[in-house]
Amino acid sequence: MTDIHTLHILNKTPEHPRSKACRDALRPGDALLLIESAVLALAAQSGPESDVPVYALASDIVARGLGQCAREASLVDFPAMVDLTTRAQNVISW
Amino acid sequence: MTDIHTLHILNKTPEHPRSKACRDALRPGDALLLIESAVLALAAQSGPESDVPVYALASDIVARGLGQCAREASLVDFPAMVDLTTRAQNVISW
Amino acid sequence: MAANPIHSYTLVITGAPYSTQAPQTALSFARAAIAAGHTVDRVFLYGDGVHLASSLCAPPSDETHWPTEWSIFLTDNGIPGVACIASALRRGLVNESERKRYELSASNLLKPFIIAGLGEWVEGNMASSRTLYFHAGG
Amino acid sequence: MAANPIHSYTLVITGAPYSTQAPQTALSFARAAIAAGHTVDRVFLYGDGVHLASSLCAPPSDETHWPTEWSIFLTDNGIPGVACIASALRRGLVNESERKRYELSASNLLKPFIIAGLGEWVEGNMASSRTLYFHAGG
Amino acid sequence: MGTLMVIDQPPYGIWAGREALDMAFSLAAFDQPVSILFTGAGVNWLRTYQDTREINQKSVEKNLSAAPIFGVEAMYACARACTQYGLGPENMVDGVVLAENSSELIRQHSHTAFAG
Amino acid sequence: MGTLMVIDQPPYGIWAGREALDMAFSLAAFDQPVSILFTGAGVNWLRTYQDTREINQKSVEKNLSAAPIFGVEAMYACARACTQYGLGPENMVDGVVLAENSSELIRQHSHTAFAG
Repeated sequence: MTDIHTLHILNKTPEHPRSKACRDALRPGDALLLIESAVLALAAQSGPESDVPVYALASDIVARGLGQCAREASLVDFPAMVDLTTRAQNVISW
Repeated sequence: MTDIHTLHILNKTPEHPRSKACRDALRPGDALLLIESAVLALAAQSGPESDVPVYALASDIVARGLGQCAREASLVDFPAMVDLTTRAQNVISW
Repeated sequence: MAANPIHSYTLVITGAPYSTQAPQTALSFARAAIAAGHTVDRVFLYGDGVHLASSLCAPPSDETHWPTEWSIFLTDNGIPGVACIASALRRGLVNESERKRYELSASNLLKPFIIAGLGEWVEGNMASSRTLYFHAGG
Repeated sequence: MAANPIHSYTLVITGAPYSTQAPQTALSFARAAIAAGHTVDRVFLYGDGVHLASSLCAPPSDETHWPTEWSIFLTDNGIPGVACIASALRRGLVNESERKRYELSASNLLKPFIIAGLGEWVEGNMASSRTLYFHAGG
Repeated sequence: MGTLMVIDQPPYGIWAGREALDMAFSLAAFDQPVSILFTGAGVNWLRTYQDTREINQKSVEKNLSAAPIFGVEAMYACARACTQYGLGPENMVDGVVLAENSSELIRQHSHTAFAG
Repeated sequence: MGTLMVIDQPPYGIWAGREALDMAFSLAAFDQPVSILFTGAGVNWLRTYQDTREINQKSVEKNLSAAPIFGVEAMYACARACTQYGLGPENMVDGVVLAENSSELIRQHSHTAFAG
């Protein structure tokens, strides 16, 4: 059932040094979940082009007025976030 | 007596976004004082080449084992830091 | 969802309420995990996260009271909430026995939180199938 | 140094002890300012900085007790220490009158700190010749 | 030329930006000249259609719209940061002045302060 | 392959790196396999001749030297970050392994954790 190798949960803005480290760590088979301030990456020019599936917490997107920018990510609610953590072999909170 | 226009006090690592904003804000007549984590800039490759005088808190440098790297800055103690703030027309804590 | 195996979680919160979003994200996650039939073995507060266990927060009445929300959730679901003792003592969060030991004027640990060592985190790591961290953003 | 004009300072601390170096840098600065003949009009704690005014911190005995150090310094020099009321109430720092108003179990404000509004910061800005901020690093 | 409060922290994920707004409003309430500069991730405070109900925080969008009424002299947004975050007239709250050179703006104020 | 504690915060200016070390030592004390990766500004924890008396904090240099004795399996330092901060064999505490590829290291561990 663990079809995701590592689920990377990122909660920091694209400017934060740890965001870059997170992007560097993505590998085929992984997934990226943007929460809190990290959803701002969807509005940023240097958006999250990535070879892995990108998810983003809908509540954080709506709070920041980013509904229209969210095309590059699959929006998830908390039940779906829980589901993602069960599907991943490892979870890293950046 | 205010021979410094703006004294910029920086306490963040070179990776921190605010460090770059601080560097961008430096103008002739200003001075830069590195304290706390900002003294690590003296060890970094992309060191603080700058057109303005650079000062650094000696206690923070010694704590971080950076005694040998400190050639690019004038080391100051707290009395000298106080003196710098009196010589500046404006002080910005980044 | 029913086909999924049941998981057990240890949740670690290192961000303080009213400084970071960590406690609120963690609470929404914990509620969803329970609702999906999973278990939360324990919640471990570390670093600035220990402030979530303060009994003395008084936010404006139109803002969510995160310590109270967490307290109710933990109590209703019988989940242990543990504040790291080293983080807590440095940051001014004490229970009755620490109050006496350090001769302090009061205690301020919110029920049902308890104060214990990092061993609780290590044990959670081993016992739970997933350990999740909720850090300060920024 | 004697030729320098005398300055008055308002110091604003926004970083918490045992999370940031801000309170310790600010204290060394304040001591040096006083030693040089300047005055410190007041110290204003804002945001996470309010934790410096907790009476319940119990760091290990071989670590500096920053709230106590600050308390002694303020008292010895007759300097007002003010914690912002909005920051303090959210973060679980209350005096006796707030304890009563919000029906809390205890108060934890360290002497000689008082709790007051942002007006104290505004007034400091106007009255002092220099306002300095001590933020979280990182 | 008064105080420039600088907000470079993103909205809602951390509290420091909100507390910087409170500082600006407080200066204005005491009739002190104050402007606000949004820069870096902080420009995201200025986006329209913020709906914070599901994260259980108060939206600041209305506060920002009311800033001139409360006596805040100007709200500036770093033009480069707006470009970076895809903010333009169509999705930004009213009354914001784009600042092509934030450093120059800082230089024009006698006090510059961050909230954390 | 056990837990990898990642320390990317600078020493002494903020507490999170110190608290990450405590987490690593705690895992080791309970006989759990743990290694530490220093990266970004965190590599500066590894510099020799740290003298923290004047900032009134405890130095961690001795703790780090004792890490193998306490059961920490390995201490890695991101090679790129070491270059960036001018750290080499001549000014780094003993027993550190340079990691050319931090991401690969993360992949080799079953748990990766930050302290904050």
